[in-house]
Amino acid sequence: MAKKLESLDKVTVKFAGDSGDGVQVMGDQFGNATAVVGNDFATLPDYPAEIRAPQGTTYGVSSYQIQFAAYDVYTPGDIPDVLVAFNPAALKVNLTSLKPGGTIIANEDEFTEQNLRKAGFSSNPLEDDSLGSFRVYRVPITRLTIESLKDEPVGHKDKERCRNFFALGMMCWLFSRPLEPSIEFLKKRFATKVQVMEANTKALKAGYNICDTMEIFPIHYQLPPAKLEPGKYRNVNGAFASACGLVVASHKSGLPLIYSGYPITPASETLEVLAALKQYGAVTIQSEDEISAITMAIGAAYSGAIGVTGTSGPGLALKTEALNLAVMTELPLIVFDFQRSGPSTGMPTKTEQTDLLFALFGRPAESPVIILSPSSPADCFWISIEAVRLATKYMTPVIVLSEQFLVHSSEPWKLPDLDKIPPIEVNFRTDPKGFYPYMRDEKTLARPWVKLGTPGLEHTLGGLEKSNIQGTISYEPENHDLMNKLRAQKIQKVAQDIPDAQIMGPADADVVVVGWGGTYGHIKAAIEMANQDGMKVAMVHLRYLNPLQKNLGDLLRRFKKVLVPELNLGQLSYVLRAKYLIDAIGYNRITGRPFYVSELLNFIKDEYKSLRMH
Amino acid sequence: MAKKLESLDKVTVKFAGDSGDGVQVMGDQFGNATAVVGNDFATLPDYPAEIRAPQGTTYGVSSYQIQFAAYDVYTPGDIPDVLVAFNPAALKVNLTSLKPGGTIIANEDEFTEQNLRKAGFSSNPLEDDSLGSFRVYRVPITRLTIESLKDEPVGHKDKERCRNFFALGMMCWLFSRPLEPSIEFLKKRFATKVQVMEANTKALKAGYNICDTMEIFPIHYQLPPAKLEPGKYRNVNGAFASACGLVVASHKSGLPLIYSGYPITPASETLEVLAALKQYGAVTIQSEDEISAITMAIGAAYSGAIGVTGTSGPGLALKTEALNLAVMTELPLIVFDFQRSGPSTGMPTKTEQTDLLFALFGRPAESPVIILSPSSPADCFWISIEAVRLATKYMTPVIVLSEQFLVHSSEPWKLPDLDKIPPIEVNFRTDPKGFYPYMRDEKTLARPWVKLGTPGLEHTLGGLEKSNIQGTISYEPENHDLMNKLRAQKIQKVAQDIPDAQIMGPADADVVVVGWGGTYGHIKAAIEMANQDGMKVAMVHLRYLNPLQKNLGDLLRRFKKVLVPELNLGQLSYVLRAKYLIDAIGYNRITGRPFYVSELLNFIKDEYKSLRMH
Amino acid sequence: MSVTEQEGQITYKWTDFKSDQDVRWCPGCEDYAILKAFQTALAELDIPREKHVVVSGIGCSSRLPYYMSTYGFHGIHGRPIPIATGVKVANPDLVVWVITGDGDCLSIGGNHLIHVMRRNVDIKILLFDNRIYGLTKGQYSPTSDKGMVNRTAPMGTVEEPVEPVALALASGATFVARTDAAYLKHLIHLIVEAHKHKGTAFLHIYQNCYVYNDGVFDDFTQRDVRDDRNLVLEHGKPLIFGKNRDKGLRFKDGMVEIAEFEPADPPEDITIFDETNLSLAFALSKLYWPRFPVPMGVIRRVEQPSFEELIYGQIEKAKQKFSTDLNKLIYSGDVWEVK
Amino acid sequence: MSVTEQEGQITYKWTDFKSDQDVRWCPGCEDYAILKAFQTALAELDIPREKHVVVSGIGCSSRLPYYMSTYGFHGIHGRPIPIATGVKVANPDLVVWVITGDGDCLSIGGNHLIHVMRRNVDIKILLFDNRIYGLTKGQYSPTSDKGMVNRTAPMGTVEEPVEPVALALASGATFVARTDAAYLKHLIHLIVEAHKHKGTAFLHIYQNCYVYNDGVFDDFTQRDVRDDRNLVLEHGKPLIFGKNRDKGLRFKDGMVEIAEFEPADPPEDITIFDETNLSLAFALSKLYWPRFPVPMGVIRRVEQPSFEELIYGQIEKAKQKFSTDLNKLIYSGDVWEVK
Ligand SMILES: Cc1ncc(C[n+]2csc(CCOP(=O)(O)OP(=O)(O)O)c2C)c(N)n1
Ligand SMILES: Cc1ncc(C[n+]2csc(CCOP(=O)(O)OP(=O)(O)O)c2C)c(N)n1
Ligand code: SF4
Ligand code: SF4
Ligand SMILES: [Mg+2]
Ligand SMILES: [Mg+2]
Repeated sequence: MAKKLESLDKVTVKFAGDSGDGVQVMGDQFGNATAVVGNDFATLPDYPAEIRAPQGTTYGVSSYQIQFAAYDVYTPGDIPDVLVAFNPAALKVNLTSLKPGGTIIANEDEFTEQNLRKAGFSSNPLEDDSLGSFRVYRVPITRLTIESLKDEPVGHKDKERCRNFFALGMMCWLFSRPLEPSIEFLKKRFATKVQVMEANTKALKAGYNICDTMEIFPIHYQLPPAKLEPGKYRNVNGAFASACGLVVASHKSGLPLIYSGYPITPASETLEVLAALKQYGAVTIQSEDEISAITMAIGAAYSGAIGVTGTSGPGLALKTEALNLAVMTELPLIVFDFQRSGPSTGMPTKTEQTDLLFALFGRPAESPVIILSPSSPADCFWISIEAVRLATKYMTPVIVLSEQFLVHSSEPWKLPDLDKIPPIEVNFRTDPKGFYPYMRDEKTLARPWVKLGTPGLEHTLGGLEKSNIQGTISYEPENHDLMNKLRAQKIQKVAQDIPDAQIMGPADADVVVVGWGGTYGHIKAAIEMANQDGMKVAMVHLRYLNPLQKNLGDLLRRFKKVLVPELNLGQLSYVLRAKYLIDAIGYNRITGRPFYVSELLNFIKDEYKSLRMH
Repeated sequence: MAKKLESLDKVTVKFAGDSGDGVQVMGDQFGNATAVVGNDFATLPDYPAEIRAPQGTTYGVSSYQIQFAAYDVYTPGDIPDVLVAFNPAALKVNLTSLKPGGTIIANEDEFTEQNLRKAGFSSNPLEDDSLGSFRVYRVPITRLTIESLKDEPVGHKDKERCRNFFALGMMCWLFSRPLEPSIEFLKKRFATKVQVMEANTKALKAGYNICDTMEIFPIHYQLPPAKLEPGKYRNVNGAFASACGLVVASHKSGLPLIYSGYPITPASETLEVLAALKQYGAVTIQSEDEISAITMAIGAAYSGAIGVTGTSGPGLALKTEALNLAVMTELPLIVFDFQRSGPSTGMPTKTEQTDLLFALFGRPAESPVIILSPSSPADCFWISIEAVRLATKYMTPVIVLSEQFLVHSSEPWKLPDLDKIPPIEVNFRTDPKGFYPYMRDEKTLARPWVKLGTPGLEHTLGGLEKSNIQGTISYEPENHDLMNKLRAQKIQKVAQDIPDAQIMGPADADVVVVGWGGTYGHIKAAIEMANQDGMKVAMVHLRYLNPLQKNLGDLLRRFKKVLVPELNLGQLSYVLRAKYLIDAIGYNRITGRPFYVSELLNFIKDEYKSLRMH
Repeated sequence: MSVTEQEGQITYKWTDFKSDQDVRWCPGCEDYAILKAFQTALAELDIPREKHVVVSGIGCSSRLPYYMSTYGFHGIHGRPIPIATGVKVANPDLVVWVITGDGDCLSIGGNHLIHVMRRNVDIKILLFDNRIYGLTKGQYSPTSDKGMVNRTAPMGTVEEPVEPVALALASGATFVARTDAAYLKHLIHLIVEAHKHKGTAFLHIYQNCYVYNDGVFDDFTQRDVRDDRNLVLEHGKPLIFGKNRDKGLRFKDGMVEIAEFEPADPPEDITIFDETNLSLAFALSKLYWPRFPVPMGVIRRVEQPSFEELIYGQIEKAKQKFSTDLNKLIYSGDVWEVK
Repeated sequence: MSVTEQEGQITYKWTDFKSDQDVRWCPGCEDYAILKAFQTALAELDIPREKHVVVSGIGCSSRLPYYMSTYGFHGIHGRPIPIATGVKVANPDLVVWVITGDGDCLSIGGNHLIHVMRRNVDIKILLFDNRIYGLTKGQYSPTSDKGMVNRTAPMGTVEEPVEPVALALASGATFVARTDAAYLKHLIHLIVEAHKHKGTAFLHIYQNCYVYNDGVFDDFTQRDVRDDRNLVLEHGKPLIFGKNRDKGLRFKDGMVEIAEFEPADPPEDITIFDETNLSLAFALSKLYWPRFPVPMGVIRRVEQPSFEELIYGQIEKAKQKFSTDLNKLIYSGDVWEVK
């Protein structure tokens, strides 16, 4: 029976179930299939806070959201058009954030009385009228999976576990995605467990075929390929991209890479990725705490290596004192802050952007550092490289403000030609003649870097104030004033070395939206929609947060209104106000999840309207 | 022979010598004698950075500066009119900061070839022409002291050690101060060493008498008493005043006081003062580090006591993470930051005001706290009490930003009537009915405080985000947004509970100078001089730094120019700019020493002039 | 809650120490067993519920306070010991417990362990040692075996594990004991003993992490082997072990050897266990399976004044010696009058 | 500087390790003696000056790097050990020294001591133990005697001191030694021995603070009594001491007793010292004057691979096992092409 095939241009799908349901693998594979048909996409996995919550509970729900389209996609989507719910709990937690009129595909086998109770339903939503506004497809996924595998030589449990691939097959049919990438994946994943591999493959195909044969869905969809730049692509999340960038920077600079970290969510991933890249010479140390992590990195930097440490809020708090040591000794040091919900332990698995002012001012005394922030998962790669370039050139700590959202979220990444990435030039001082540890490069104000072991350049660094040039301990009043000012100027000089801020959007816009970090995609999507709606709204997104780009003030003053949406209570706003005396207007929400594009659009609309009214 | 007696109205005197010369005792005693004649005064001891530097070296010089006058005195004086130099090194380090035409009294016995060399003089300044512009009195202080004690039954070394009291006697003669307070002091100090006491007393009198008899000074001075408010006074420094305020707050609130600290200059003093006040029930703990210090204080606060910790820059850095725990658990906690020169170890014995932005923003995530700052040594007492009042009323951490300068500097303190200090009312929750740990007081938004051990109120606090009211762990997006906003609002509410900001100076001024912390005296002196010079300049000094006083924005907007002198690179300026979009103009110097009144006056003059020119 | 007051006595059941929060550890986690043992021990202690304060750090184990109906404080990673110290010093009437993990207590928090031991603050520390970081999903901890493969050491850890008992002993511990979470009765007994001790009590509990380190203690704690592979310590008794009590330990010149003998007839030179013998305790702490049986029970117990006792003792002394008049405080310097 | 190159050999004098900075400790401070010993030992080692890196924390003692002509790093309070670890791991060719004080190493920095021991990073730690905080002017330290009156404990400290050697041993130290700053030759010898050891070496040095804790070690280090009150350890030799070598120690069941005997005729059961015997080392570390003589010399020495050796070993192995082509790294996921 031939099914109706419709064209769509953009869909958000969410897979949700118990941690044991395998939704993360399913999501990844759906992403791969999506890539192959040439749609653009972005994904957002969401893990439960508990390690392994009891089965069927709402707090044990794991999910994977993906938005894909026939054109550029900037975010994993606000709320799903299609929800695949493996159990009642998965339905429960997602019901309030599902598109009105959206589609629900529910594994009805799991809607048992016990599971319904665990999820807090008093009656079966698949049977009462409560889902009235949605298109609901009840599918006995578990039973169908087992049925389809009745001849396979694997146990019942193993058969049951194939239900995610069965569901994946269904979704591939529904959105016209090929099965091959997933079949390939299964071959690799279960190379040594052939029977499991075959069972999963069979389930996958069965899921696909059953839709083709049976009346499960009256319709299926097809999305034309997006017009992506030609090239090779892979799906990448921020954790991997950050680590990769560091390894590449290490090779581009010829410097050893020493990354020391203490596990903390969501920073651990980057440490773990790097720990598995030993073949590239990356040294990772799991230290006893965050203080030792950063001081080890400082020792490495003094030695002449790239010293890196990564952490999240509570851990960054502990690095505060040592960061000042790096400021005082003017050593290159990279500190990753994978921001998460706080203060204190807060909501450790959730995202927010609340550490900007902490990165700027979170150290006693006057202690300027460079601050960078990636805009997307793939940008994490580039920011890592830029961090190493600036740290070593200016002999200063660099804080990279990443986010929980960027760590886990993924997007297609056009793979760069590594040979085209310029080398990072590091000129260690080797000549003893006229050497002083605090003599400064005229252009950068950087002091010389010495690889320990170099004869004739023996010197002692430390946290006490040093005389400029000579670098001996100094309590001289004017020297301290000078050094404070030099340290500040040095960081300001970086503004000469980075590209100017760019306006995206209409040149004649009255309103500009300024953002930073992982909200890039959300703001960009909102801006595009606003302009499609007839508003003239421009956008400036900052990857350099300290120093700010040198043209930024002038650029922002051109607009009648400066809007600053942030996942905090107004931190970039505060900075822009103080620096430029611009009455920046914030949109500030801290919910632990990324913005909805729709709420940003509403914000922009409201502010745009009030502007027109004047 | 009768000597010429002249009237003066204001003098700055500095005693300087080796650590072993006893200049600190001498300074203290001169202060006491000054108090007795009714002059107002302020003092500033300055200790060498080294514990016990080799004798005669410039970096081993210890000094004590005192300004006294026939009217109100706000600072220890910019640069001395009179320098008492016990050795060449003391002369050397003070030469560049001595009033032109000023007076030098030098102990010529110490100007030996060896000492001159150690101090870096190539020839004896007392004999060459290099001191031409000063009035130099060469006095063989050591020899005269020993001579005057030739009949005393103490050893030669002990006799030599009396030279500070001999010199004190001379200074008392020179400025017409009585010897009695010092004689009383010696009686107490050497109660068990009668011979030493008598020798010192004799030296003191001899120093006085010799000036009366011999032609040492052609003239002596008298300063009429200042018109101080009637009452009982004592000389007090910030360390003692802070500790005292805490003890009084403990009694006024009926709460136990637990102060835990890890030694660090210049915070150690307050811990040490309190450690010796056990009779008032003060518990002090020297913890293993700053993290344990603050977490012990948090434990004490949870238990139902006043939990206090005190530190300086590097130590505050280490408390960052735990401070957020106190923010999250909404517990009253007092954190003293005795600011010192940084970043990192910096110049640990020197002063600056560089931790304001750190106090405001020095924690990951949105983490608002109350910030107070004392304006003078005696004000430290009142700020301690206010900190306890606000912390317990609003259930929040309070950071007190003190300064190295305030810790050691002293001024006459009009002793308060303790009975008139209002009680600090603390209402522990005792009623289990309807109790929830995060229910909030309508007016203050504070949650209830429970003394542990109270039956029926058992609950668990912690750093994870809590549901408002119930206080159970919550990952609910809207709750987190709400809690962030409630925590911020709670601190803002304090603005309703504190006095409005006051303008000091002419009501019709065009220019206002805004300051905070220990620069109060310097700014006040500069403002008075500016107004005497015909400028119309007003002053606002902030003791409340977060929240700012509610009328502050309106108040500042009245002026054409807002000047903000700070011992940092513009931190309060930054805040005022961001909050009020006021183009605050900073005067920013970080030299490790307090402002000179003269440099502030110049700054005000320049800015005033440029205002008039427009 | 079912509290019966009988002649001034409160009688609790273990369920009276349960809170209304859902317990959220992984199914199969041994933290459940320790929670139950703890609640049972508290019921045995017969101390009013509101007097108990349970302080923890961060980790799976550190979630425990939420599951208790007592006062509780879920602190920050590594700091439950100083928090508990603050609670106890501010109010010595309270009974203060610390719940901590091998990462919490020995990695980031290791220093506080040293210092609380030498202070001897009267708090009771329950270390849940699963030799792994549970909450952060499977990185190695300071007690993980060298060579263990895990998320941050894909080619195996390169660090020697630290022995918590040895560390506590070296730091001056006055009470140290060890057991396994599976030994419910022994665990309850030791919790009660820990409480009886005046001063810091340190209880090292082997705890199986079902998800990230399953079975790590099985070799010596499984029901069928434990008698042969554990050495249960008893003060004043010879160091004898084995299902048939046919093996013993001899210590000399710092060396230890196993003696085998006829069940009824231990040789005389088997070392007699003495709770107050520090060197012996240290030597015992370093015995591991398979070379040696793993010692369980009270490893050290000595009396010493507690920190808060000494602090308040000084305060009392000061009150007797000096005036407690507040005016004396502010008038303590040289005072003059302006009229 | 006077370096003579002879057949590829550099010959230094101790003065070649002096920097041009004025030494600013108090006159009378024993830090001077240790500095001199250190410079002398370095001259003995005959390693190019630029290979030495001296890392310190904060404290009087920690000023030492400024007085050396080698590379130096004056860190922050309590953290010299991880800084040194970073230096060494980044460049294993360097010879890395740590200079630290009793506050720096045992109070704020105690945790790093534990962890460096179990890692066995090839760095050499010189602990200047003056049982006081010198730099901050006289507060008590973790090694201060209980009851000592000082600035933060005007009625005496209430904490038991911690024994650095015991702590290092409990943490897995592979080399531990002790001496007094006044024993110049012994100190130089031990610094050289520390350097020879591959792995973390911990050298506990009693150091007199002339200003705030003068004479605290005099009872057992004064010239006239030291032979009777020190126990100088020698591997493989019996534990004999006394000016007349007429006293010895016997260890059994964790207890120790002093045996007195005729000088020439020690009883057979005097314990033989063995550098590799951990329990014996621990027992020795807890001996104090006046009950016992104070052990001096190498207390423990065992061989074990160092941290950086194992790390780079894994890296080498990975390089052999996996492709080192950078493109393989970024192409490691599922790659597709858009045309
Ligand atoms: C300052 C800080 N660093 C790191 C973390 C992340 N973290 C939370 S728990 C934990 C370790 C948990 O291991 P353990 O203490 O052994 O407890 P378990 O989960 O095994 O019971 C870590 C590293 C944190 N919360 N705070
Ligand atoms: C984070 C931090 N806390 C506290 C201090 C203050 N401080 C400097 S040195 C020191 C202790 C010094 O004692 P020790 O380590 O024994 O060295 P010593 O001076 O006795 O050689 C302290 C507490 C500091 N510099 N940094
Ligand atoms: S991860 Fe391990 S320790 Fe944590 S709850 Fe699960 S089984 Fe227990
Ligand atoms: S204070 Fe003590 S340790 Fe410090 S330099 Fe002086 S004598 Fe030496
Ligand atoms: Mg664990
Ligand atoms: Mg010391």
